[in-house]
Amino acid sequence: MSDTVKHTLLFVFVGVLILLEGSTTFLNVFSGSWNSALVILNMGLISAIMALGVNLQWGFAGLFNVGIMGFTALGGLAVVLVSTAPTPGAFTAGGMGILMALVMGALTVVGAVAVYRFMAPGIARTLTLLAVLIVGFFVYRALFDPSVEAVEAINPALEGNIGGLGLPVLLAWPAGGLLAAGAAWLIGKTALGLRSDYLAIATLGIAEIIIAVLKNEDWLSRGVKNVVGLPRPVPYEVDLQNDPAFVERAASWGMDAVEGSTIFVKLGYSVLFAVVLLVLLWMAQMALKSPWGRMMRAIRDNEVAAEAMGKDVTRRHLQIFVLGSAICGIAGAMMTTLDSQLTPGTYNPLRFTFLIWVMVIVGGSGNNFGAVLGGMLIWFFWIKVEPMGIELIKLVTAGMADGSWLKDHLMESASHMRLFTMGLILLLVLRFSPRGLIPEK
Amino acid sequence: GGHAKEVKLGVLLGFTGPIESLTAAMGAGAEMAMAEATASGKLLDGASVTSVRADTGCIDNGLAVANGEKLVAEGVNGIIGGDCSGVTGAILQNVAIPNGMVMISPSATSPGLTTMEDNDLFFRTSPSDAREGEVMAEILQERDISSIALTYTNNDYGKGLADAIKTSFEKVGGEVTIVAAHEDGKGDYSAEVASLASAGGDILVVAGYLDQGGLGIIQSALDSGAYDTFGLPGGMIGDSLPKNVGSDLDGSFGQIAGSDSKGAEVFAEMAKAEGFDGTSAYAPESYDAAALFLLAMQAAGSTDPAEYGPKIMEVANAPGEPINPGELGKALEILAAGGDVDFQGATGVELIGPGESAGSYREIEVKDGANTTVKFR
Amino acid sequence: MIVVEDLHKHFGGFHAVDGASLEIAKGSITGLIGPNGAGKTTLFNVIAGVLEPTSGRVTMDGEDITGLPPHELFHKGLLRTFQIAHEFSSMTCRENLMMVPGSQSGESLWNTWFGRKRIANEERALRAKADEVLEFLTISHIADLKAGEVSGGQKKLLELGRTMMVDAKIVFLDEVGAGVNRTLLYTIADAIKRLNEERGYTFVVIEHDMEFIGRLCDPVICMAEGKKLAEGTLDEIKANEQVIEAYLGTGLKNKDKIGADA
Amino acid sequence: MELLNALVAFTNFVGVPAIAYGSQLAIGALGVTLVYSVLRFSNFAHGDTMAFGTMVTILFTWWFQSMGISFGPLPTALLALPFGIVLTMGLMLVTDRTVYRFYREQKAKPVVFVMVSLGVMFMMNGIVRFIIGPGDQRFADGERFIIKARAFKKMTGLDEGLAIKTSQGITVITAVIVVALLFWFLNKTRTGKSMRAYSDNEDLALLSGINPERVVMYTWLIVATLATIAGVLYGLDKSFKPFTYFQLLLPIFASAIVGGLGSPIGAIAGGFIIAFSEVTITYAWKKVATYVLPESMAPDGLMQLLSTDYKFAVSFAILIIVLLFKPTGIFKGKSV
Amino acid sequence: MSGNPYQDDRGNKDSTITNTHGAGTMQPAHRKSGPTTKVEGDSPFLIGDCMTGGYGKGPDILHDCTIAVNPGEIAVIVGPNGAGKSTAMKAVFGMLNVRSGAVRLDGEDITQLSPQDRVVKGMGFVPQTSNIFTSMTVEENLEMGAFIRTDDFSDTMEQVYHLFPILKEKRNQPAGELSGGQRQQVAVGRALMTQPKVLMLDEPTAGVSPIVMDELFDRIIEVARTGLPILMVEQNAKQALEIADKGYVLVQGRNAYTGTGQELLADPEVRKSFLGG
Ligand SMILES: Nc1ncnc2c1ncn2[C@@H]1O[C@H](COP(=O)(O)OP(=O)(O)OP(=O)(O)O)[C@@H](O)[C@H]1O
Ligand SMILES: Nc1ncnc2c1ncn2[C@@H]1O[C@H](COP(=O)(O)OP(=O)(O)OP(=O)(O)O)[C@@H](O)[C@H]1O
Ligand SMILES: CC(C)C[C@H](N)C(=O)O
Ligand SMILES: [Mg+2]
Ligand SMILES: [Mg+2]
Repeated sequence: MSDTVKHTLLFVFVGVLILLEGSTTFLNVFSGSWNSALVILNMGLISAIMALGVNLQWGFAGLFNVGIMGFTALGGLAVVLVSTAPTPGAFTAGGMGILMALVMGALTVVGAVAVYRFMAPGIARTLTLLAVLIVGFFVYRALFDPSVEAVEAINPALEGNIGGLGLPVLLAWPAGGLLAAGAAWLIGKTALGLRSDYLAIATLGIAEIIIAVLKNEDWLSRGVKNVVGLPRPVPYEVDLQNDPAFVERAASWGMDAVEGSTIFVKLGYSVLFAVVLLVLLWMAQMALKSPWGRMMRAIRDNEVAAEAMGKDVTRRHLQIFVLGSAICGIAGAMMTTLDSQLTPGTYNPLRFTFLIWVMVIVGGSGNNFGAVLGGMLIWFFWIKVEPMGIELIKLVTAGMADGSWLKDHLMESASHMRLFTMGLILLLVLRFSPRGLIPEK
Repeated sequence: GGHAKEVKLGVLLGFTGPIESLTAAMGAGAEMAMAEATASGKLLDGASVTSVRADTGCIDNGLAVANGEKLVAEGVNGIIGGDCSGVTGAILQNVAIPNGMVMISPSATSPGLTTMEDNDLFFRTSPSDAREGEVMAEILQERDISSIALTYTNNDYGKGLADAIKTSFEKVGGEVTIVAAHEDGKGDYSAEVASLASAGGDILVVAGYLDQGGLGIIQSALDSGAYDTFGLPGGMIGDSLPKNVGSDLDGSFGQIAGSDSKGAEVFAEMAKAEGFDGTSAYAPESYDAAALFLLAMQAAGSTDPAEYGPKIMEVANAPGEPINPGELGKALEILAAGGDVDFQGATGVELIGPGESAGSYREIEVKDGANTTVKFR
Repeated sequence: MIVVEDLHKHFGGFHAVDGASLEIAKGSITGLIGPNGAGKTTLFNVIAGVLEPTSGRVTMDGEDITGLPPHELFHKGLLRTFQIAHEFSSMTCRENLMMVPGSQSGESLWNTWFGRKRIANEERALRAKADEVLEFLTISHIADLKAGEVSGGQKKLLELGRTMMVDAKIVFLDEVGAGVNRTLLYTIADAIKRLNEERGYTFVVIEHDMEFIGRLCDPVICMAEGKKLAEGTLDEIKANEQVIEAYLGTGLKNKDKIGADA
Repeated sequence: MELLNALVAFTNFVGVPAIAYGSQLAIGALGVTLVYSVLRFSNFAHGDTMAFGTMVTILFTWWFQSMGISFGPLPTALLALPFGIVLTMGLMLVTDRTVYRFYREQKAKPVVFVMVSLGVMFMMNGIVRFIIGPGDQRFADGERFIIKARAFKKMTGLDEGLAIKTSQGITVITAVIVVALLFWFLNKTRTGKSMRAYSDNEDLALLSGINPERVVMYTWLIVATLATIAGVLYGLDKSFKPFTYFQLLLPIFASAIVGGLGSPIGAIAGGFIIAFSEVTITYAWKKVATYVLPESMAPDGLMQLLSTDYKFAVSFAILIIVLLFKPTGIFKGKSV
Repeated sequence: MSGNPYQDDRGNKDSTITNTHGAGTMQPAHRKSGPTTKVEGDSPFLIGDCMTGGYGKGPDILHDCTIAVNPGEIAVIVGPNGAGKSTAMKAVFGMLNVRSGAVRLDGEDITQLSPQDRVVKGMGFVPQTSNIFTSMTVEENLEMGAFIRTDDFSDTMEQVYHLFPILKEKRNQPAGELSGGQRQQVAVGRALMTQPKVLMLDEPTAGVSPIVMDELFDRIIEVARTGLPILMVEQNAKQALEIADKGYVLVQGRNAYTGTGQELLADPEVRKSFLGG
């Protein structure tokens, strides 16, 4: 069996899984609902995009990013900032002040860096540095605190944030990419420039910091109070259900209006996501097969030699880190759009960083198609391992007396099978197919 | 007799994730109501109720929505859940509303959900935190407390509640010296307690969860001698708190949703018989949520959400025969006969406005290492 | 061509390069010798931009190049090879050569999506050039092998070949000889000579093998303790007392005793 | 007097808790650093190893308690600790046999080990929840305090109290003992030296007749011990919950890296730096200032640099700043 | 990339997660030792006899290759790069699966022994590169050399210090801070601490300056004079063959020429092809 055939079959396999999910209730593992199948498909597509971004960083450049969660969250933030309606009065009340404070903060940092660069080392420099930082910090706080208070005082139960620009939500996707790219640039600039590479811990930490900011800066996106009811790029089901033309069309497909509308809306998302995925995939493939890809491979093979051959390794690393993170940001924005809400409390490294890593490794690092496959497949398992686990435990406990302590305990614990199984899949793949399901050629 | 039907209720809670320790009892509470109704044999001519559990992860929107879809696909007639306000909003918008499915959440208390567009499909058996803030301010004032330090669990519940307490308390002239968040599940709270202690205040109000960060904060504050009296909102009321902390907690006080009903006690008894902790946070609310579904279905004579949905408010509120936990059979009978019930349940259910618990509260004081009810508000 | 003025490189309190000043003439093959730890490699690394100097100045054709990173030096025509061959092991030998030229339009992401025609043309030219270089080095037959899978000597030739893909002005060679079989080493020496004569490359060579130095280098610079100790033809150097004491030594003392007791 | 009050307030709310927390982080970081230097990868499963060890100890504690065994004023968990350690050692050895050894034989690159440890992390995460459930578990018993705040006030007549918990005392004492033992072991014993040799140069260690598998085994045994001790101390002082232990991974890594990955002293220093920075940078200095400053200058505000919401952010910011200036950590760790 | 997929780290150098410092590359052929057998008859002290084998499951690199050394002798292996010189050394030391042929030491067939057990049997090996523990002091390096010894080794240490006086001066300094030549002395000293019955050196003089090389050769001769057989690989073939009692020229894993050092030096074919004329 040639590799192409094998890899196509793998994709077909994922497709079949999703089709089964939609059409049968075999063994209680599948739900037999097209809605459910589409929900899995949609998040699968988003996961595939994230995996693509991470694969760009890891597969092509060996950059170990464990802060995927942070970039995803920034994408989500972009949706709020771009697509929600502006909060009346917020900008005049405190928005200006906040902006000024942020500029002030940035100036302080720039100033400190300048002092560090241009003064000769010694006590004088240390003191000046401290003075700049301390004065800058207090000026920043003096500007920042009252403005924030003013913004947060505006109708706190519903708003209390500076609101967004009221633009179409689709614009938020590239905006999410840009926001994530900006953050990645800052991280990359500091971490990649260090003599030893400290990208992993920097990304791990900064992702936590980003989440902390999202959770606690209420003026920005209501913090843990969440922003709900974000606009959608697709029609609302209820509107469709009330639209006679649609009801008729649904009937012609042999569905009632409710089912028809829910499926229609989800398909709408699927199409949008698939388009984004395909465009990104095409771009990644083209880049990979060009002299750019060759240069990246050379850098990966031997940084020192690549540097000596005139390749600016740090810049290229920065470039690919920013690109990969931007893709995660786009995916994050898409995910928030799909959820219609931003809930900073839901970002958790196990789910948003480590799970993506499982996808990339299982799929096949260094291969764009592998990443996409991994994203879809692992997402499917993430959702489906629980029912599988329950069935399995039912099987195991079939012989035990009802109500026995062990049986109850096992049944209750079934949902923890998910983590266990993800670990197991990862270990099995690493052991028996260390290059992933679709290896780099 | 007759044509035995099957009623399926989805239980969509965070069985894994940050509140995984609460959800076991919540699920059991809901299922107890189902078992009770089935056993009575009076529901819709002897229909039996089965529960279909699914996980929200509490914080995982993707998982929660996927599982919500799964429940709908399995043909549930209603969904008990979600638990945390964040995922609840996501399920509501992406599953319940599009599918016209009714959801009753036992525990999502964020004020934001009050105003969310819900097509009359969303109810909750817990009150919005906005109301609790007012009640707490009242209690504080009556106890001549002029300044408090305030800490909250860093989610929409904690934050919303803290905001509400702060606003209400300041309105009645009190001073809030500091408002500091704490993260659940982090374990170490020295930094928070250090700051809370430094800020000062007559008491420390802990808007958290009793076996999560809230307990950690209290423990740590007591240990270091920072505070010895605590204000305890609903998330902190439960037998496990005085049990865990010991006599040092005596004198602390608070409030929890609940009316002058003996429902909670009855429920706790029933739960004990079933082998779970009935005082665990939101377990009573879960029982009530499940019961409301079944009563509304009975009243409408249908398991179609579109038909029984409008009945929920009816069965929950007066007029009618008050119904306590354990009396579902009786209620079903009354309803079958065309009568009217006023479901009280384990929490003194009273749904107001957009379908959330009205918010009568029990004022609690810890005496001799146990929560005692002082009065009702 | 290259002038090093009072260069210092300190590691903590240790002065690896301690005020070295030297000049490298255009078109020469300069040998750099000196005891272990004399600071040769460090000097090399400072000139080639791998390390930042503590103080001092390096100029190339009058232009100050102190502290420029390696990739910028590359674009100025300063290339280096490595003591241990640094091939790109997962790429074919041809690709190893093709990746070298700077400012390929295909290295810009934008062009990979929207300038594909131009890239194709450039690639064709590059390929021809690479094949030409392989020919020159008499290793055409390994063009499509992965560079990780060819012999050590071929890797070294490949290293040299990379310098031929662009118009190098000066090439630094760090201990090409260590661990290389002498016969092969002299083949490489011939290649170096040809490059020097035919293409006018300037070479700087670090080496401990006096025979190799003798075949190739004029002048020879001897370093010790971070400074230049002596400079001249190899014969002059060999006669220098200080160099003998610090570096060359006077030969084996025990040579005759071997086998006597066995 | 006022100064004394300020000092006591500071010690009580910052000093004592930070020292205890710092010791717990330090022992955790020692485990991470040991795996990093001897087995050469960052062990993402360390937090879950701690959880496993603590879980076993808790189960034994419960069993002892149910049999009426107690340890006088000290927590019963200390009696159960050896059992926890032994079982965790067993788990580590089984994991090593079934998982890691294969990759060692393949001479796999450290990054591959990191990925593998990710898989182990997921699995252990599941196993611990499977056995003890996801909930909060308290298992501290015995006398809770060495000094109580109220008693201290009465004793000294100061306005401020000082409280020291038994668990804090035990933590610090255990930490000192563990660290001293570890240093003695690594620097003075033959096995310890062979571990250092292996970590320095694997091939040469082999050529010196050192059995690599034995070194690896000892490493896992020590790591299991350290992880269990750190986990139990943390659990005694606070409480046990699987998710908390997973999250501990972050401050523990931060500690190990700030101090210098691969350096045992660094791990200890790092633990204290992270603990103290978390507490002090977000500390509200109001109380201390009120005592120290004359009344007229008493502060209105909280005098807080950053709100406590950012305490985790603070430790990472410090981490990044330290790395900017000292790329290999405070005590030169084993990095390029 | 090529070869073992487990060894693909995609160029990652992030030192917060990986530590390549001191990672080994050697793959011992036997993890557990098999039996040894006494061999009858006359045989050199150490001999790798007709060895054929390669790395892992890869192709054979050695083909019927024989190398041997007797007490008091210095045997030198030379040959082009990639000929299999280091591989032959590793095969003798059990770092490589010998598919046919045998290794015998002191009248005992040790083909099935693990490298650790060969150390116990009295074989000392100094690899070509990274042959000291850089983070440990000179003295600790020597102690590690005596790791397998259970007796008191302070005498041996004195002897080593006597042989390499500079090491005594620097005994408490981390070996990583020494100069290249000094490091080689530590390496040889470390091997001597085992009190080996035979010493194997892989290119001990690669990259060292002429003066240090002379000194090292001097020391090696001194050691050999004590009766210790020495087997070494050298690229500085001319100097090495001058002091060698026995020389082997390996080409593509096969013995191409064998003879005394002087014979090989005199052979024009050898000079031309392998010694650079
Ligand atoms: N990164 C470093 N940190 C500390 N010391 C260093 C570093 N790099 C080199 N040195 C020291 O600087 C001195 C000069 O080293 P260098 O490598 O330049 O010597 P060399 O002349 O190339 O010697 P050799 O002929 O052995 O290669 C040595 O003593 C070495 O130990
Ligand atoms: N670990 C290994 N795995 C697979 N092949 C190897 C390994 N090490 C060496 N080889 C191959 O074995 C052959 C002989 O290598 P070896 O190192 O023995 O050569 P050598 O004679 O010592 O050369 P040099 O003089 O360059 O050190 C080479 O083709 C090499 O590519
Ligand atoms: C179960 C609780 C964590 C739910 C909480 N009251 C909320 O609204 O999020
Ligand atoms: Mg050098
Ligand atoms: Mg070799």
